Amino acid sequence: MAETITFRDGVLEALFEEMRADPSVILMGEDVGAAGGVFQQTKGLFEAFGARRVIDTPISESGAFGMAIGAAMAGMRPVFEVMFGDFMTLCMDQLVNQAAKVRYMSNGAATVPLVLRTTMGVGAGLGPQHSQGFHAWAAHVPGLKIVVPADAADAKVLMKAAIRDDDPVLFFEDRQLYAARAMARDADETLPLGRGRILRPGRDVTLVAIGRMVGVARAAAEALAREGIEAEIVDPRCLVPLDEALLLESVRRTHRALVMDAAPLRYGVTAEIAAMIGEKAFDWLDAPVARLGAVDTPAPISRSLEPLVCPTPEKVAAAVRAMM
Amino acid sequence: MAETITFRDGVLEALFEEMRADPSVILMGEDVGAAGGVFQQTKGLFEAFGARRVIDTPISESGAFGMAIGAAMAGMRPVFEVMFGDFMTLCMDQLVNQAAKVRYMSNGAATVPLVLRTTMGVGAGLGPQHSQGFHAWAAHVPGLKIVVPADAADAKVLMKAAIRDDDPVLFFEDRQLYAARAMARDADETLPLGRGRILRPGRDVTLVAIGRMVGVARAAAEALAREGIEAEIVDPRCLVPLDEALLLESVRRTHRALVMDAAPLRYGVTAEIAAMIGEKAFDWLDAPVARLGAVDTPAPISRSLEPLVCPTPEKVAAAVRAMM
Amino acid sequence: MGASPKRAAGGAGSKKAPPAAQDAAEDCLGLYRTMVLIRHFEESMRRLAAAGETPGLVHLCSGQEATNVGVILALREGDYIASHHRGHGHCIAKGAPIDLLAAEILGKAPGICGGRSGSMHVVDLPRGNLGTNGIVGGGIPLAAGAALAARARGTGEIAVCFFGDGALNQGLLHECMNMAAIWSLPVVFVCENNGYGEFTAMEDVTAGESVQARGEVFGIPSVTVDGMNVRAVRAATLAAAQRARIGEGPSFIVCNTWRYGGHHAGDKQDYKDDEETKRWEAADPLITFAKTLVDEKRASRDELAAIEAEVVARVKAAVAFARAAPQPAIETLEAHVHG
Amino acid sequence: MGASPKRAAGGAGSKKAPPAAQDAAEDCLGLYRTMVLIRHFEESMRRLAAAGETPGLVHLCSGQEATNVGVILALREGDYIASHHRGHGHCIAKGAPIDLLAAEILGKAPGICGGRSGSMHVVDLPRGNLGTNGIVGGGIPLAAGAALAARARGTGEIAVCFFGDGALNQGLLHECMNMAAIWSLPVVFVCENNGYGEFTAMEDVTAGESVQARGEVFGIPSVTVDGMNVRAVRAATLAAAQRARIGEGPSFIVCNTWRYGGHHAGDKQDYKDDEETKRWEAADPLITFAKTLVDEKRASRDELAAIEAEVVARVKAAVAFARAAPQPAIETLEAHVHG
Ligand SMILES: Cc1ncc(C[n+]2csc(CCOP(=O)(O)OP(=O)(O)O)c2C)c(N)n1
Ligand SMILES: Cc1ncc(C[n+]2csc(CCOP(=O)(O)OP(=O)(O)O)c2C)c(N)n1
Ligand SMILES: [Mg+2]
Ligand SMILES: [Mg+2]
Repeated sequence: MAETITFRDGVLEALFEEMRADPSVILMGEDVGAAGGVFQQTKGLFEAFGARRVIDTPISESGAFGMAIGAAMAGMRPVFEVMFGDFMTLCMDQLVNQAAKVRYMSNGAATVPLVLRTTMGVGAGLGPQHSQGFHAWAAHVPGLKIVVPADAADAKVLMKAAIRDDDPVLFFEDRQLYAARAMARDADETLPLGRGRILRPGRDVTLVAIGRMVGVARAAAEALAREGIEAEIVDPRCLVPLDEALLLESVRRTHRALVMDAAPLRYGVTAEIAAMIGEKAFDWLDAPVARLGAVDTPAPISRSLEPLVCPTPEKVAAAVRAMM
Repeated sequence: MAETITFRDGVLEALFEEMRADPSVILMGEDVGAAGGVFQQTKGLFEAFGARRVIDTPISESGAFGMAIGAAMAGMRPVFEVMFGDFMTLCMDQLVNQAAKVRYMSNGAATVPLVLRTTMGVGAGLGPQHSQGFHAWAAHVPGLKIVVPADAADAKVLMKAAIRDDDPVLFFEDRQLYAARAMARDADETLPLGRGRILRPGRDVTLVAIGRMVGVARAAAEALAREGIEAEIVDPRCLVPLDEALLLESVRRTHRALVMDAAPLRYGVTAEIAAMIGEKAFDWLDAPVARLGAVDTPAPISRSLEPLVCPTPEKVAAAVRAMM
Repeated sequence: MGASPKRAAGGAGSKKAPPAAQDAAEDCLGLYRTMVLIRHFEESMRRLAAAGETPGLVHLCSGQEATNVGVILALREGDYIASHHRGHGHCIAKGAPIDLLAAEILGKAPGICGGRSGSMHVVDLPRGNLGTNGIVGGGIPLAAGAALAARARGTGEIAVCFFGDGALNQGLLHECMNMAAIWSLPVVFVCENNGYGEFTAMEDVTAGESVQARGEVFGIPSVTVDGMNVRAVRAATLAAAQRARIGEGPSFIVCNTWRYGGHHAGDKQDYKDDEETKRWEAADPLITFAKTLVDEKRASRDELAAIEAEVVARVKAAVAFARAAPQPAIETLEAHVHG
Repeated sequence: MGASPKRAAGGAGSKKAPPAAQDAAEDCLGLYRTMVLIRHFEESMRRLAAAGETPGLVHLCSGQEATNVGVILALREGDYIASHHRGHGHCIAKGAPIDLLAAEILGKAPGICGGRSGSMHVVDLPRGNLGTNGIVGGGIPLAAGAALAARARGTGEIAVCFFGDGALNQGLLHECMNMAAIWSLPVVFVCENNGYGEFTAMEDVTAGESVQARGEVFGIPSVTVDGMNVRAVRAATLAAAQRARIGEGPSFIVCNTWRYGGHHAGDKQDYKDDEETKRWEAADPLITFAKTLVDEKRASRDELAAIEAEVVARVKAAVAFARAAPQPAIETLEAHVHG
């Protein structure tokens, strides 16, 4: 019987394997070295690969990320860690005006094979400046690829794929998933970016979920099943490239769709997916494409308020019932 | 007969009037002072109000914008200019983690009454790093208000409203509109943020357009009218707050909607508006909500490619015909 | 680790430190009381954090009381401060009621920010506090901007920003120092240099021979003081504040100090060296100042003990208040996003 | 305006400049030829811009040829450079074929980047050019990162980043200097200080007495040279490159120079003072180096004139090629966004 690993370890194993296989893979970030990462997410890498490949940066997100881009242009494959997704705001210029555009600007002659890895997620009382995920921003920028893994096995395979990809890939890790376990996959299993998966088949409604929302969708689907409603769960895994074909195929069977995300709803990623489904599966829809996201507020720390921020299984189930 | 003014002068008149009326209004930016702005958009302000109120900053977008926020918290009403929207990437941390959240974090006790004014727009051969508009990003951040004016008269009234507003307002100016003229409005006319307008009534399809897209929609509507298709043009003016009621009212009459924007389509603002209409006007729709945006690439400079980037009247008309 | 040219060992400031003699207006028992208050408050928070009662991350400033108090008690009412993630001491010194501060840290309704913001995001504008901050360096431009506003109004206030040694490497600091210098803004930059940013030693990530030079390069009068000595900190701040008020522009004060409890409540601090820890603990700002007060016959041991007892009681009451306080009402979730 | 302590007037470098004597490996006619080539190329571009043939904004480097050439001709093949918005001279010195560069600036299909990127975004990686850049300061971390990569590979290349005086106030520069210093990266920071950022005088927005000190504060060996003197620039670069190659880390070179044509092609330059302009024009890097070559009997006036004539012909041909070249095919619009 295969053993299970945590999400945290899934990513870490991917790093170990890719760093062993390819000397051009390096890791940069704050306290990723001897300290092993503030979430223990880089434990052992420093001991295994040394200070030249596992680089503790100063608190200089903008400059350090810009250097990762330069290193990528010059032949490295850096994995750059932004401790909290909220601090990605400090890297946007380098990300958008350099990393995303180098391939295009050079007419294909230069590439930026790097991974920007960051954490996100409301739910640990961390509050307004330590809970955000900006996958919606990144997905809007031509030239970037966006991965939001939902479990340990996927985290590992997708991180490997991201490292091997020749384009800048953003890899969003929900901290609430770090300790969650899943069956490990084979060390040499790979998966191209842009391929989604159906996690639970169902005939009545398609639940489109990424990252942590996959677990929420599962719980909702179980509750709905007890009422005779069979929800199909589709995890696109990547926001760019988006597996439109899989999503549309599902919705054309179920005739209903609910798209969910853990970041604020307004102008977030559910909008693109819902609009796409609404446009391309219009004739198959028996109900409007519904969306659920976080409330459009900063994240409060208080224990009475924080649990109200993100979609819950109850809210998902209620939204589905309202569509039937 | 009222005289016409250019878009550029509309904003400038608003600045003159508000700076005269309220000594706490200050202007900060690069070369906004004696040089009068690189687009001549701040001409005369320095002479009228002096170096203490019209402040030439170093090329330090991040720090200078952060200072504007601090000044706003301490009682000023700064208008902060980011020369090209592409450089807003340098202000995102201050914008998102400070400006947008201060009111919430202080439980309403502190406010950040500032305007971040920036330019955008493909079309002058400026290329990948001088053509972008990040209104989609800003609209996704709770706590910010987003204005995209479409003509000179609106530019003036909306800039005045933005300056008087107690929240951080982002004001996106399409450089392609700077020289366009419209009838001036009365000096004391005001308009609350969040109120859209119907620019052309029509029974067959609703064209949702902001900023420069309004002109594109008009040209398309004229062409379509010659074929007997009457398009209604709705300009929401603000993306946040969004005049949902007006949009829905229109679509429920026309039964068709096309949403357009001049920024890259994917995960852009058309997605939210289309998804919202798809959800809330579902039963009234005779066709899928269509969207048009810029191609999902960086903006090329070449004269053969650049005109292909953004929606044109021809593309809009073709998309409408396909919906009928 | 150990002594380094960039950071004076054992709490001693560099030779450039101003003399730490008592000034006329000094309320020495007030200084002492505020430091003791911060220490007891922080140690209560440490216990609450260990008990799982504080949502999120809590960064405590025990050991840094002299920098908090020495700077802020040299300011006037109406002056601004901008703090950072290790900011409870700043809030208290700037006048935040400790019961409401404790309630905020616990995420309770009567908290200074309604219990929604917590330790890292206490915005207390009525007391001139632009906020603790979850973004390293985030408060720096806020203070510089408030200084710009104060100067524009001509009402004479000044602003102080606090930041750790970790923020020395944020480009934002350099941008703000440059602007403060060219515009002669009434702002004081205060680096609370405790030798570490999270688990990384300052020396490992910070180039150059001197921290103070990071201000001097912009022509900003810069000084390094013993951050364990409240009088030294206060004297440097008074001089800087005076320059700011008369239009002579910004100053930079580097306070060498030490965070007893590590990065966040619960940090095991394996990365620290025991010898170094002992040296710094011997320079404890409360113990050394108490000794000075007794030596100078400004207070007896009994009087100081009485102050401490009063403080302990206040902190106890504040914690009890905060623990008993209700959670924010769920209707407030979306309040105050916009006006 | 006029002379300032921050920026040597009339093109003279500070006393710290290394001696500008000729070094053994110097190919003095190569230096001259490349400078003349840049000048004629730029003046052609100015005419094309005035005629409306260049899409977007074009920033010309006439007057700055000695910094472009003095630095880049001191490098080895395989070394990296990162340039900025005023970067044609860097591209040419690094070996870009001028016909393809002209085609790129005109947005034509055979351009170095397929004609889609233009003057501000010429990425020419096969020649080690990480690109001109539309973002002030944007190239700085790219060069520092390329230096990190070169060191990791152990293949001995170094990297140079060019930036203007305007970029001195971008926090990014300070962050990168700090990291280059702590990691001893083989990178050379080169400030082309032409006294203005757009229409704003450097002194008005840049604090501190010395530009060079902005590197020194990080412990980086820093020097100020006469940026109108190609040999002085070359000598400083050779010294810096040597340090970088033997693992001694980064250097900072401040080149005082002058942009003849103002900010962008078409700038009327009302903000400049005529006296100052005259002083700088008298220090023209081409004229002064030509005189040196003749004085030292390395070339006759006629030989130099022949070089110039050959260059003029090459530029003319390149411009003709670029003007005649086709526009990019519309099918290429969405090519190379992703791999
Ligand atoms: C922009 C940003 N980057 C990283 C972090 C994570 N972080 C929080 S505190 C800290 C260390 C700060 O060190 P220092 O400034 O020395 O303050 P100290 O904790 O020592 O008081 C880091 C890296 C953050 N909050 N913000
Ligand atoms: C981040 C950013 N801010 C502003 C600009 C607009 N801009 C382009 S060039 C320039 C002046 C740059 O001055 P300097 O660095 O001295 O270079 P110079 O033009 O003098 O060669 C400015 C402000 C920009 N391109 N990027
Ligand atoms: Mg520290
Ligand atoms: Mg310049």
